[in-house]
Amino acid sequence: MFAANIHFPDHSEYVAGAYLVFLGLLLIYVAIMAYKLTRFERELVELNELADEQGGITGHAGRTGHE
Amino acid sequence: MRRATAAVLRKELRLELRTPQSVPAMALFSITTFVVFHFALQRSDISGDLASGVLWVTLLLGAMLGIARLFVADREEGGFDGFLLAPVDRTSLFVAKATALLAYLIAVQIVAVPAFVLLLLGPSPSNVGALIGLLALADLGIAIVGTLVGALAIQSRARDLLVPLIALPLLIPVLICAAKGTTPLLTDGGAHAVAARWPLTIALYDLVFGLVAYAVFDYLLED
Amino acid sequence: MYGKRLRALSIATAISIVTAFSLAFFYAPEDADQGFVQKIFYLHVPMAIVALCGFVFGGICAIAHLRTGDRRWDIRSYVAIHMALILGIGVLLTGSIWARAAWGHWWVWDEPTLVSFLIIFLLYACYQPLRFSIEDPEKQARYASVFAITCGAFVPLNFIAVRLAQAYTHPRVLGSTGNLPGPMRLTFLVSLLAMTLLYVTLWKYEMTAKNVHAQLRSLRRKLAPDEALTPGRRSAAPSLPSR
Amino acid sequence: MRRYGERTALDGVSVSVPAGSSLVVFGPNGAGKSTLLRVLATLLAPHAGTTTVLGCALPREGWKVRGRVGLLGHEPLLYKDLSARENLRYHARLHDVRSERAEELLDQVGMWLRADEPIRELSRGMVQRVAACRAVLHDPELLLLDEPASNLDPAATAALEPLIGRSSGRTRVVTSHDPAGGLKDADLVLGLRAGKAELHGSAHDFDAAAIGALYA
Repeated sequence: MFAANIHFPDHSEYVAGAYLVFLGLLLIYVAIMAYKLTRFERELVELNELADEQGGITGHAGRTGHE
Repeated sequence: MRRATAAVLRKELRLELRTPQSVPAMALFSITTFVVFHFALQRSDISGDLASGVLWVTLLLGAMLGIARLFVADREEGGFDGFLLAPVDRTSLFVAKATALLAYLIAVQIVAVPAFVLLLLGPSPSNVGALIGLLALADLGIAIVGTLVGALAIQSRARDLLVPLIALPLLIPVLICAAKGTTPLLTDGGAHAVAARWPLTIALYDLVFGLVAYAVFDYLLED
Repeated sequence: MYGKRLRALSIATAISIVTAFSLAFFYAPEDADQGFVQKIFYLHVPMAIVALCGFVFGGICAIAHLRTGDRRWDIRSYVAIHMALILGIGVLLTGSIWARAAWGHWWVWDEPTLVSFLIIFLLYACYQPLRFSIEDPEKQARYASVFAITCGAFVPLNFIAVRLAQAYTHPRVLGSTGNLPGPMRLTFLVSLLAMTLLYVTLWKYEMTAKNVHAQLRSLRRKLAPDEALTPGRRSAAPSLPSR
Repeated sequence: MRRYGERTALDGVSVSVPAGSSLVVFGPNGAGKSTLLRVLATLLAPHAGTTTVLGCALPREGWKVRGRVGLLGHEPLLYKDLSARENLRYHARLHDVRSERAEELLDQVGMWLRADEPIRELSRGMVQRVAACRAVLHDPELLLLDEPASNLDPAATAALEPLIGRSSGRTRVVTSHDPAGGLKDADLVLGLRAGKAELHGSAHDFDAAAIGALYA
C-alpha cells in the first residue's frame, strides 16, 4: 500500500479532471485531423493512379472507383 | 432615403392591416403565455422580480413570431427584387422594416401589458411612465436586432428554427437590463426609482446594434 | 500557402504549454482562499480569453470578407470561429469543474464571466447551422460574415450587461488579473501566451488542411476534366476557390 | 461570366445591343437566359468579364443603372395581398414617379375596373398585365422581358404592345421559347445553350429552323 504515502492536496481530482478535459479536447482534434489525413491520402493515391493512366504508363490495375 | 423609407413602411403597414398576421398572432401568443404561466407557476398573482421575468420572457418570445414573419412576403412574392430594382438607398428597407416591427411590438404591448396587469400582477404598477420608457427602449433594441436576424435567416431553409436560436441569445443583454429595471416597478410598496444604469445600457445596446445593422444590412440584400 | 512556419510554431506551442503547466504546478504559490483548486485558473481563464478573442477575430475577418469580396477571408473567419467553439467547449467544462470544486455546485450563476461565456457559446453554436441551411455558397459566405460581425460586436456588450447584473450582488473574486501576486501573474501570462500559440497553431493546421483539400480538388479537375464533379456532401464548411 | 458554385451559368457570352433595338434570346431551359437578364438588371453580380448597361460598367456602377431598366420576369414582383393600384403606387413612390402615371397605365392595359382587387384574386394573365405596368412605370430606357407572352392571350398581348412591344421604342432584351414568334420580334438574335453563346447575329440571318435546332 505504497500509494497511501503520496499526499494529494484537497480536491486535486477536480484539477486533474479540468486538465484532462483539455487533453481530451486536443486528442479529439488530433483524431479529426487523422481522419482528414487519411482522406487526403486516399484521394492522392487515386489521383496518382489517374495521372499514371493518362501518362500511358500501364501496369496499374486502374482506378478503384471514386467516392 | 426618406421617400423610400416612407413608401416601404406604408406598404408594410398596409399589408399588415389588409391581412393581419403578425400582430394578432403575437398578442394572442402573449396572452396565452400568461395563462400558461399562471398554471405552470401555480400562482394567481405575482410581483417583483418574478413578475418582471414573466413579462419579459413573454414579450420576447412573442416578438420571435413577428421576427420570423417579417420578411416572408418579400421573399416569396419578389418584394426584395422589386425593391432592389428601384434607385433607392438599401438602408431605407432596413429602417422601414425596423420601424414596422417596432410598431407591431408597441401594438402588441398595448394589449399584452394591460392583460398582464389584469391577469397576473399582484401590486398595481407604480411608475407607469418609467415602465413605458423601459418598454420603448427595449422595443427599439428588439426591433433593430429582430430585423437584422429576420433578414439573416430569411434565405435559409431552416428559417423558423434559426430565428429564435440566434435572436434570443443576442437579446439577452436587453432582457437582463429590462427585467432588472422593471423589477422595482412591479414590487409591492410604492414607487421605487429605476436605477439609471439599466435604461442607459439598453440605450447603448440599441446604439451599437443600430450602427452594426446599418453597416451590414446591405450585404443581406444582394442575390 | 498556409503551412509555412507551421513546424516552428508547433514547437513553440509545445514548449510554451509545457512551461505554462510546469509553472502552474511547481512555481506558482497555492492560493490562500481556494488552495490547490485555483490551479484550474491557469487553464480556464486563458482558454476563455483566447476563445473570445477568436470570436472577435472571426468577426474582423468577416469584415475583411465583406469589404474585399475575397472568399479566403470567409474561410479564415470560419476557421477562427470553429476553433474558438472547440476551445469554448473546454472553457465551459473546466469552468463547471472549477465551480464544483470551489463552490460545490456544477454551475454557478454568480460568475459573470462564465455566464456571459455560456450565452456567447450558445449564440455561436448557431453559426454552423446557419451556414448549413443556406445552399448557394456565395450567399452562405456573405450571410455567415454578417452573422460573425454582428456577434463579434455582441461579445463585449454582453459582458457589460451580464457584469452589471451581478456587480452589486457579489464582489468579484476571480478572473481579474490586476491584483495577482507576482509569481501567479507570471504564470498566468505564460499560460495565456501558450493558449494563444495553441489557437494560432490549430488555426493554421485547419487552414492548411483546407488548402490541401482545394489543391486536391483542382488537381482532380485537371486530371479528369470531363469527369462530372462529384458534388460531395453539402457542408457548412466553406472551401477555397480552387484554381 | 457568372458562376453558381461550381457550375457556370453564363460563360463567354458577348453581345451588344444598340439603343432602340430588340435582342431576342433563345435557348432551352437552364441555358442561362434568366441569369443574363438578372445580371443586366443588376440583381446578380457578374463574377468576371465586362457588362456595360446604358454606358455604366456593372457591378461597380449598378446604382446608376437602377431606375433606368425595367424587368418583367417570371415572377410579377407584386405583393399578392395588395391591389394592383396599391402595388403600382408603392413602386411609383420608390421610383419617385407621380402616382397618376400608375392610373394611366392601368387604364391603358384595361385593368381600370379591377385595379382595387388584391393581386391574389387576379388571373395569371391579368397579373402579367399589372406586372408589365410595374416594369414600365418609371419609363425605363432598357426593358428586360423574360418570356413576356407566356401567360397572355392575343388581346392582352395587343394591349401590352405599346408598353413593352417593339413599338414602345425602348431598347429591349427579350427571352423566348418560340422561334417563329420571337424572330418576328427581333432585330438581333442570341442563342444560348448551357451558358454559352451558340449563335449570334442579326435577325435576318437566321430562320426559325436554325433557332429550333438550339432546342434539339
